[in-house]
Amino acid sequence: MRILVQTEPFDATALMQGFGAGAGAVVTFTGLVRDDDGLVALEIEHYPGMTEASLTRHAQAAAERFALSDVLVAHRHGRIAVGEPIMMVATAARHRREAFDAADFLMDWLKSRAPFWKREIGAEGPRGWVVAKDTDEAALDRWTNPQ
Amino acid sequence: MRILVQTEPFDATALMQGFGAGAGAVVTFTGLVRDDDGLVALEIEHYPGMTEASLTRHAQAAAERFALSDVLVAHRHGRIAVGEPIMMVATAARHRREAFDAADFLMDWLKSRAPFWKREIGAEGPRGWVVAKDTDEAALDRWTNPQ
Amino acid sequence: MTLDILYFAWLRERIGAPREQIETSAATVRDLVAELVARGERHAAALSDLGAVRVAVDQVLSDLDAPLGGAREVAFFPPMTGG
Amino acid sequence: MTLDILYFAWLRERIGAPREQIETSAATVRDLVAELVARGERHAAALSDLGAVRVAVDQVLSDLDAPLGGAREVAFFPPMTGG
Repeated sequence: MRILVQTEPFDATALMQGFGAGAGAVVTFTGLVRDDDGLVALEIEHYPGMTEASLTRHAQAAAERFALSDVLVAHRHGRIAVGEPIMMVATAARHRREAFDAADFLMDWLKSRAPFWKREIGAEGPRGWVVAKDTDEAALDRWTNPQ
Repeated sequence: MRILVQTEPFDATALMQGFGAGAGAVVTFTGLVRDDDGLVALEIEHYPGMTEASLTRHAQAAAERFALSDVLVAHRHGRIAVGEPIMMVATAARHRREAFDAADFLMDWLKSRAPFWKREIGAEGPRGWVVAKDTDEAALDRWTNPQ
Repeated sequence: MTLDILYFAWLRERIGAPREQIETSAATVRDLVAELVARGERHAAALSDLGAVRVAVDQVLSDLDAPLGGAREVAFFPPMTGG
Repeated sequence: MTLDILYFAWLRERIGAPREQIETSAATVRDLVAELVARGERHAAALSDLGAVRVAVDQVLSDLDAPLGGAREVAFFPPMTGG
């Protein structure tokens, strides 16, 4: 298991080196800053200490729930320019269903339970804080209230 | 869109270079040969011509259905040693749900509709052909018969 | 008409060849199968359990009732196991 | 007891500081919020809409009724928007 919280860009290739050795299925998710409405960058604030502890706890929970052989979460904070990766999740399992579901679950959890807050930066300067979406909350509910 | 069908190992890093530029979400799935029951390698046979045509058609279908900005499918054939990647799917979209679902859909389709057949190779030599699983058929049905 | 018939995986092994060319006037895949089965033991054995056989006509997945008018290539193979 | 109070994102901006240390005998988060609101306009404004505020006690997500006995650090922040 590997948890990275950093301001620097991460090197996905280096991170994935040897990841999932022995597994049958590896899924990665990468979130990037989209070029929306003239956005120049995102600025991400986080809660040092709580961030690392909660990412570790939830990566472990995902590993147990989905029988993962490996899991990785990397998340940046600070200023991140349009086009750059913000975060990455990787999961390794014997079969594809578990690898997909674990990555999906970790993303839903990260979106609304990990202590990160985003602010948009335009050419004119900082804009407002990004407001949490109800759909993110609903997405997380899927994992506790299966239909 | 990029479709690769080849015997050589593929370089995931090189393939992913520039993939999904402008997207907010990139998902990759990699399938690897598992070290099951003393397996040494898989041998994959395919239907040259039909393979490329059907992979292209279904990558296009996934791109339309899930509004992908980019999609990649790479699949090897011939002999593939334990631990090596067999195939890879990558999807890029604005949001994570579409990128996840498109990769998931393409994998379900690949497992039971792309013209590939696998044979297991043990230390003692070739074993039998891998039998198609009912669960793979059921997985594909999810996309035509939503619950 | 002249048809290229292709076989893959264990169907190829049972037939003993990856492809053959035949002259046929079969109207459907089902008619073609009947002609092939009549060719001898290997063909009969390979095509005995049609529930375990998939077919593509001109590289498009098809079924036993598919018409063969204008077709150039018919392939028989087991259910696919890719990915 | 002595508590470190942390603020993030727009709560930090409205309070005007990322953290402060206070002496309190508040039994629950709700009691603590009442004490903080009484400190002045900035605190009152930042904590006026508790539906839009999340809380962590000793770095674990919590709620207004959580007891503070033994706690060392309480953080207030908006709903998270990570990933």
